[in-house]
Amino acid sequence: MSTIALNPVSYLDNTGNDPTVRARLVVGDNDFHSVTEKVCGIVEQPRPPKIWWAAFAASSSLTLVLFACIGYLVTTGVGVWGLQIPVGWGYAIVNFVFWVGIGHAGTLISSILFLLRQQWRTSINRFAEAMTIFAVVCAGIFPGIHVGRVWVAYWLFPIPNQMSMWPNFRSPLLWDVFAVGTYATVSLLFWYMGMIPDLASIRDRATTKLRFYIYGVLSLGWRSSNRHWHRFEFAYLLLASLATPLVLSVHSVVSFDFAVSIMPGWHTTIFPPYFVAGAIFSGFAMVVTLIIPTRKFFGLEEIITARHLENMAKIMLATSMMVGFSYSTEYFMAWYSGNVYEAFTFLNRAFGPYAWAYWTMVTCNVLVPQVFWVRRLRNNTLMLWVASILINVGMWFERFVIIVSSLSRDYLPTSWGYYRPTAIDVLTFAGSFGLFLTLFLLFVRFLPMVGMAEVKGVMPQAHLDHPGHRGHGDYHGDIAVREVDV
Amino acid sequence: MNEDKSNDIFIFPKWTWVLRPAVAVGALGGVLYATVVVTFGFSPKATDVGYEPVQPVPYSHALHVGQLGLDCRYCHTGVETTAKALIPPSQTCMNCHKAVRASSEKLIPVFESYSTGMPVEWIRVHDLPDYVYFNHSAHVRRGVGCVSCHGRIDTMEVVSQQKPLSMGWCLDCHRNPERHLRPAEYVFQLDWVPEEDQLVLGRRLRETYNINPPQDCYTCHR
Amino acid sequence: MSDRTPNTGGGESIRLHGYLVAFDKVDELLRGARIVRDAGYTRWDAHSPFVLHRLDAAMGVKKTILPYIVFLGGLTGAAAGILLEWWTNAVNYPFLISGKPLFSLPANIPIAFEITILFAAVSALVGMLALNGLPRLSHPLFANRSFKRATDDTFFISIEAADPLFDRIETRRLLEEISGRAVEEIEELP
Amino acid sequence: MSPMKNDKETGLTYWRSLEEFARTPEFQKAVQREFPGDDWDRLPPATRRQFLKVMGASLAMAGLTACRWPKEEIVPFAHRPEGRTPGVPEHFATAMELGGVALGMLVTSFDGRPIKAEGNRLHPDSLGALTAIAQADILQLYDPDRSRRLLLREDGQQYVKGWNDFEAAAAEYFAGDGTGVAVLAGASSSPTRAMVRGRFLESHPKAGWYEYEPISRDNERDGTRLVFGTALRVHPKLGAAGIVACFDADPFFDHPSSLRLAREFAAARHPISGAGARLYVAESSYSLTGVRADHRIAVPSSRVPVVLARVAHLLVAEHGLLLPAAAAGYAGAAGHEISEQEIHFAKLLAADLASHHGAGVILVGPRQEPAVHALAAVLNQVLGSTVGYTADPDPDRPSHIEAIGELGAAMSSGSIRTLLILGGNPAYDAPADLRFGELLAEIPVTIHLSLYDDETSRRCTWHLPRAHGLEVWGDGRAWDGTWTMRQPLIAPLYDGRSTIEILALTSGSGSTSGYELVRENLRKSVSASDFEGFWRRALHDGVIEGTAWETVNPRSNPGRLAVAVDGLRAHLGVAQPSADRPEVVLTADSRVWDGRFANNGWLQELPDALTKLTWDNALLVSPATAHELGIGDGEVAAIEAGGATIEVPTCLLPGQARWSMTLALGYGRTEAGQVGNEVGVDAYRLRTTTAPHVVSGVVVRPTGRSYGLATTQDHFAIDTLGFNERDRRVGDLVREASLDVYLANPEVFHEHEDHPPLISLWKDHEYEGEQWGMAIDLNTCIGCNACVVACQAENNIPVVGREQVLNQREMQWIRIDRYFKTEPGLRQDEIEDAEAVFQPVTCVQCENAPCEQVCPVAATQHTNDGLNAMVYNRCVGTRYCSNNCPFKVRRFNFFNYHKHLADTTMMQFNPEVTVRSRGVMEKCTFCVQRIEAVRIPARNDNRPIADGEIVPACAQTCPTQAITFGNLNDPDSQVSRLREEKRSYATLAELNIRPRTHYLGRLSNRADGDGPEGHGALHKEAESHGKEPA
Repeated sequence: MSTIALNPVSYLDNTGNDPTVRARLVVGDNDFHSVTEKVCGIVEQPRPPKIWWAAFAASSSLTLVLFACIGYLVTTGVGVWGLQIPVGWGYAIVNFVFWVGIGHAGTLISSILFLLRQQWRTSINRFAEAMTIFAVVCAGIFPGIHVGRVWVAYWLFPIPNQMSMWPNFRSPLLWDVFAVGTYATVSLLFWYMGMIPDLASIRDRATTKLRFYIYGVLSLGWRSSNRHWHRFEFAYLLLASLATPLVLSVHSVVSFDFAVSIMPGWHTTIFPPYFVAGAIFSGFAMVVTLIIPTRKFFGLEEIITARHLENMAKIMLATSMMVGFSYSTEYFMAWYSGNVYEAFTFLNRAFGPYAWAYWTMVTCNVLVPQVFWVRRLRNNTLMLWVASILINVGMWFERFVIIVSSLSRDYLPTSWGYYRPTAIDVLTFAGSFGLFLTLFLLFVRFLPMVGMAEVKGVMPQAHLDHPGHRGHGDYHGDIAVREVDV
Repeated sequence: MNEDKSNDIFIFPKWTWVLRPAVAVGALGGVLYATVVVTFGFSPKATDVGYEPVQPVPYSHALHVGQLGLDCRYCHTGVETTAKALIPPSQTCMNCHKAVRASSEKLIPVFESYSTGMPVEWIRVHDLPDYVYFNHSAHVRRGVGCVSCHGRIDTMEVVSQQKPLSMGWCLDCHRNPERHLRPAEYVFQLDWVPEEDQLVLGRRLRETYNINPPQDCYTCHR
Repeated sequence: MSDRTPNTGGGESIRLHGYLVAFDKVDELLRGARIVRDAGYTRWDAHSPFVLHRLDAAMGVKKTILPYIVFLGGLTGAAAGILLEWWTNAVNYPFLISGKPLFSLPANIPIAFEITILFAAVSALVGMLALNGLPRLSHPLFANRSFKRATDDTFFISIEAADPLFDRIETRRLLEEISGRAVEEIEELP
Repeated sequence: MSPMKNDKETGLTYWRSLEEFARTPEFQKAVQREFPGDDWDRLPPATRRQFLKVMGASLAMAGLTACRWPKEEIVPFAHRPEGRTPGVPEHFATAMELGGVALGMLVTSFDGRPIKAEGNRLHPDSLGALTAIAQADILQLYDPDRSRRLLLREDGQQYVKGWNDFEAAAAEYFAGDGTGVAVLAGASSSPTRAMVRGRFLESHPKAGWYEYEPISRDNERDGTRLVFGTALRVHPKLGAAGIVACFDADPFFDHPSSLRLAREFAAARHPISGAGARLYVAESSYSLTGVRADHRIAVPSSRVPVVLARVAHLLVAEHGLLLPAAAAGYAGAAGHEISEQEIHFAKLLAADLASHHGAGVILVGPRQEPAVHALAAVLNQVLGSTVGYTADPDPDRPSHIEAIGELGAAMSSGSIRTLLILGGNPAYDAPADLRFGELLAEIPVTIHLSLYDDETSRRCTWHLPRAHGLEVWGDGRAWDGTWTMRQPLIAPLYDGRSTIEILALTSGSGSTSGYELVRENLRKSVSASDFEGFWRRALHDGVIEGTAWETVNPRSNPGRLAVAVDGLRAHLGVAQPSADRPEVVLTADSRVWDGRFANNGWLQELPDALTKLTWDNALLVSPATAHELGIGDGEVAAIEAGGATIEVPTCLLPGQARWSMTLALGYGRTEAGQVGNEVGVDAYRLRTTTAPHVVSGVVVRPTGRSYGLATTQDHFAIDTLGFNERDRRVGDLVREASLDVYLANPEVFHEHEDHPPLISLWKDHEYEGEQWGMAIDLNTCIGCNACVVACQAENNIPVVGREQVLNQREMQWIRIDRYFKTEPGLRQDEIEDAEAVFQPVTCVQCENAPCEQVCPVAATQHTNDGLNAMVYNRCVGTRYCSNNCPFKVRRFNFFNYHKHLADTTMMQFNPEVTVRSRGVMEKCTFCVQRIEAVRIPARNDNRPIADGEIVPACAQTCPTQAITFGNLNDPDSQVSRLREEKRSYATLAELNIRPRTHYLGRLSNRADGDGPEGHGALHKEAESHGKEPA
């Protein structure tokens, strides 16, 4: 095993960068069955580990806090938040953009990396997609509750009514409703579809009637027929190619919420790419934050390998550079455009009352990821984990800076203001993490968190010339390649 | 593996094939049902039309207007000049009822009100939301008949709401007023029917009186 | 139910659904599939715990029409989106917004696009399930114990009795030959 | 009286029908419905709904058409008074008396409840406008905290009494010849009161009569006495004035006829038609007048006389002016050290006054000593200034301070057994050294007639509920003496009685009905053949023509003059304020006046013109002075003067004289009511009979504690970055040029605009028919806040309270932006003085409104007549529109601000305007209800709408008529013509939003030609701005 020879450190380490040797995507002495065992085992164990219970207790109580805050908000009025004129959008929208951003990693991994034939995605895509959906759920809450009259929020949808009124399709906010709605739906479909064969595995291993019926129904009677696989794979490819533009469009549309306005600091054309890069950045950060403990607790190091983490570190490094570039571009445009209001807004960001937020953002998003240049550091799991958390913090502040600092000082100095969040603001935000983690914990407990069928597909055993690793995996997974019979 | 654990094997019963058609039908049917409920079920046509509260005095428009031929304006004095049509003071009733039916106990509330000065508390039938500012004079003076919004009051023993009075309904008329315009002299004549085609007449009247009902929000909401 | 599983060579008494034979290795499966294909069988199938693209050729599976369904779905979505926006904002209830035209393409592209994707995506999943005849919870194969490993680590080839070329003896022989394993009879569900 | 009779008698004279309508059973029932005893908060919502259009639940349900809103009742009259049509507003002329001067107003009454006060065009002091305070008075009418019953406090017990109880008691108290009886009344110009007073003193010859007003113009009055030997009333005329010189005077705010003076001055300022008046101001703290000044210097109040004396000196020495022999001493009185700046000012002023002989006028503020007024009077005489005099209505009256002093003395001497206090609140606002509150306790019988059971009432044996000005019959006189009528708009809500009624009651003879008294007095004083007709006419007009006093031509009185000169000399002798002995100037508050309006939410939340401070008073200090005292912005400072020490938050304000601080009276009330209690700090504790206005030699210490001042604008002091940017932007937002520059080059206001042509990407919408627009003249706007209150009253704008204002959630639809223009290059804490400008900002109704396109539910969209419509009942409250509004003029209902409103307060609501519930956005609508009120009838009779027929509330009440509204598609409309003027520009036009509101540039008219600093700022701004693409 040449790769192992390269790194005598641990047989788990497949982070070699010898170009002549293809690193293995699943390490250790695994075959199809052992993969099934490892993944299904987690779902099938009669009771989850104590750590799971602890985490679940914590997160679900946080969720209750969220619902309590929402209840208070709806019954009292959005005044319970720190909002005011000029800063009409505060934590709620910041959190919304933050969560939607995080919700980008999953679909990106499962669609774009799929189209790019990145096989290493297989070990983590299920996990990431799940995270995506939960993040979008959290994101979806905020625009819903931030409106002044929640009980008429349904006016945002084109429903026939006695007023014979329709929504205003010229409003970016409405684009947002459709974009996020579509994104949530498609991600869900994508996620569920990919899960069908694995649900079938659990069904077939079921030892209790209940489990059999539940997973049986969920897997829709999948019988791994190749004729089914054929259409399944096509559907998967099509969804991937649909989700790719979608995932790029969603954060672009979110950025329109700001770019389409005329506020200095908002009204700029760089927002769509800038936001998308940021979304991928934060998404991967969140995946790393969650996957590191998870793979440890559930002993999945052989399937979710060090190399997976390293690849994600590299992606974060790349996107961090993009984000950093966007920051500097904004300043260049502010100066180059000669627009006095724009110019001031950006000076104000860096040196005004909200400078603290700005510099937190820069530090976490641009400086911290630079450590990933060093191989030893990026392969240090703890370091990676800490960095990923800092990046999450930084990305939250990015949205805070964009929204709050721009609004707080716009055209007329007489209407400048300073926004301070209230306790309710903070609790609601914390609560959304509770909801996110609760859903996530339920996921790892009850659903296959690794796409077994896909992982098996990229294992050496899946190939003709098994055993032997020479150049394996360099052609499978390729729809285009059809074997010529002899 | 399960065979180690038990020699039993789970399978789904055969009837589960119905699942497929069931899902399909459910999906389509559900969408259809929702649409129907929203469009018709929630419409004021279903909810408000026919509202017929019991009034403190069993005043019959059918009798007074239909048979005796009282003019609407005899009681509703404001209708041509102000926003409100105005409900008549008991005084107005007494103009006749001092003499007519002076002993009818149906009229006791009116007599009491007249003597004590305490008002008769009528129940509002045509009740627009408080943020809607409707102006009677603006409509009546332009040839919109009472009947267009209130129906054949002159045939009602007890007044009831005949039209949805919903925003959509208002807009219909503001968009094509010609369907409801009539010569000024027939505005208060509830049983009037045009000799010619209403649309032809309506267009002509709209032309002559230069009637372009505004559809701005501020027309009704301030 | 194990008691009711037929012993091989068992009598005409049971209604036969077809034969099932297992493989351990991918290449064995592929070889077997080609042979069955060339033998001209039509109502047969190969089962694998994960997708094996080369199996399509080996089995001679025709390319699915799913892409066209998805394309139609997308087209419908696009049309629906644009029409909805145009009819509601420019026809049914036109209102003057920021002095802008009632309908202009740029402002309406995002939503039209999203609806396109939505419709296409839904038709992809629904189309796939429909073409695959799923959901189908009960199938004769599920009654077979070893078949349960089809979602784990074992590959199978099954030939239905309904196949015109199906012959109890011949087909069994063919399968035993390509797999070197015992062939299992699958009975129809009661 | 029986309703039938009532119906027969009423009619023709609506005032009468109103008066009796108030007695009719159905009104009583209405009142019952509205005010069931003391059961204020436990009214079923339905009853409220009958009365007003309060949205509440129904709004929430508006979307769900499936719900039917609660059953509504219609309650018609049993007998509809003739001439009244329910739902049609009526207008009644009446008046409000403040500080002994009646201000005429026209009150709109809707179904028997007064809902809005506007100025009476026929009244000389109003001319159709009304001050913020007078407009807000209507809220006090409905104040649920007003006292509702008579109270008798004896030996620690408190008993609820009825009027008959008091009448019985009064008969005994006022039985004798008045020995030991004293009356303390507020100043009043009411002829009827004078009559009743006479009657009272007749029946009680030995009784003492004292009049006290905390805020008065007594110094001016005494000044005239010094010069002319007798007390006269001064009538400055600014219309014709070429030069106006104000010494610590603020004719635009604290003068009884401020509205007229402002109007006159605005006319004089007009670049074309005006006399090109030039305004000089020397004052210790920024005043409305000071902001408008062409030359302003900040001088401590106790130094102001020095400057005036120097002017006198220069006039004599350099311009050969001849003072009367006796006054010659004045010229010499100017021997005091004086700064360069002050000399420069004095020189310019002296030169101008000399060259404008007969067209100048010198005004001295009420806080200056009589001697200073005397000097001004002398100068005005010799300069032939545009000042007129009339005899004082009560020339022998001692000054208010003297009066209260005498009363105090009498009380402590124990010679008073019965004290009748008619209005006022001496326990709170009498000079501190009198300890009036304590003295009250020693008087056996003290009777207080008052709107509230306030500080004084609590220390008196009897508290009598006083009827509000809009509930009573009465009269009064304008500043110029014009006879002004007062009539009730509504029956007393809380069983109160008026001053004249109580006075009549205690005088023990004659009628005690206000109605009778007023008629009787009028009948006596005028000789009208047909009195009823005359009476009707008087009530209809609100004023009686030709009853102004004769102007007199006084001659100065040498003997007195000498005294005056010595007085001034003595006054100049006192040490000037300095670091170790700064001065504190006590002023009337721009909102609560002397404290009597402390429980008025509108006024408490009204931002002060300069500080933009609400819900508080603060110690105004210039940044530099504060820096040297080591006090920061918002830091609580301890002030020690005489015995008293008070702690009050500081507010840094440029333009404040060095070592001079200003503190407004009227705050720190303890018994004002729920709104006014414990708001701000009581400055009366520093006020003494000897130093009622300027407290010198105080000690000011920082306490280190800081306090959040609720301002509606950022404080003057902010981070340097923002500070500089704000300075840089002002010039472009509020454009200003000097008059001669403008006349030479009218394009000056547009010269520095430089942005690409404002072209839309799409075909522009064509606006046909009436297109509403507005023009606001920054040259005449004096920032008096009248429009803000007018808008609040007209549009049912809620009061949100200090906490909400602190969080920048104030709701006023109009805000008056105040900018300071500081000299470039100064550090913030070096700043002493700065120029100030005002800019009223409300929704400018952009044609390409940024707010509209971002609303997802089309709750804000454009109407065909070009209004930016905000539809409350469609709004879901995303607040996106506000974020995208470059003017930030949209207001959001973060809570249901009407939730805890008393039902009485709701009676003030304008039924033509929806009351907004929680979670919806709102903003200026150009008073669309007023547009509809004109448009619908006009369409009904197929006639076009005349120009000026529609007047929004703000424009209606603007004393200087700075706001013009009209049809832009009519080239002859006034607004179109104003927009043709070269001064006309649109703020932020470069955003291509096409505002419907344009501003007319501000003009300065400095003697030394060069424009204001702001002009320079304009250049500076414009260059950098020049690069800006739209």
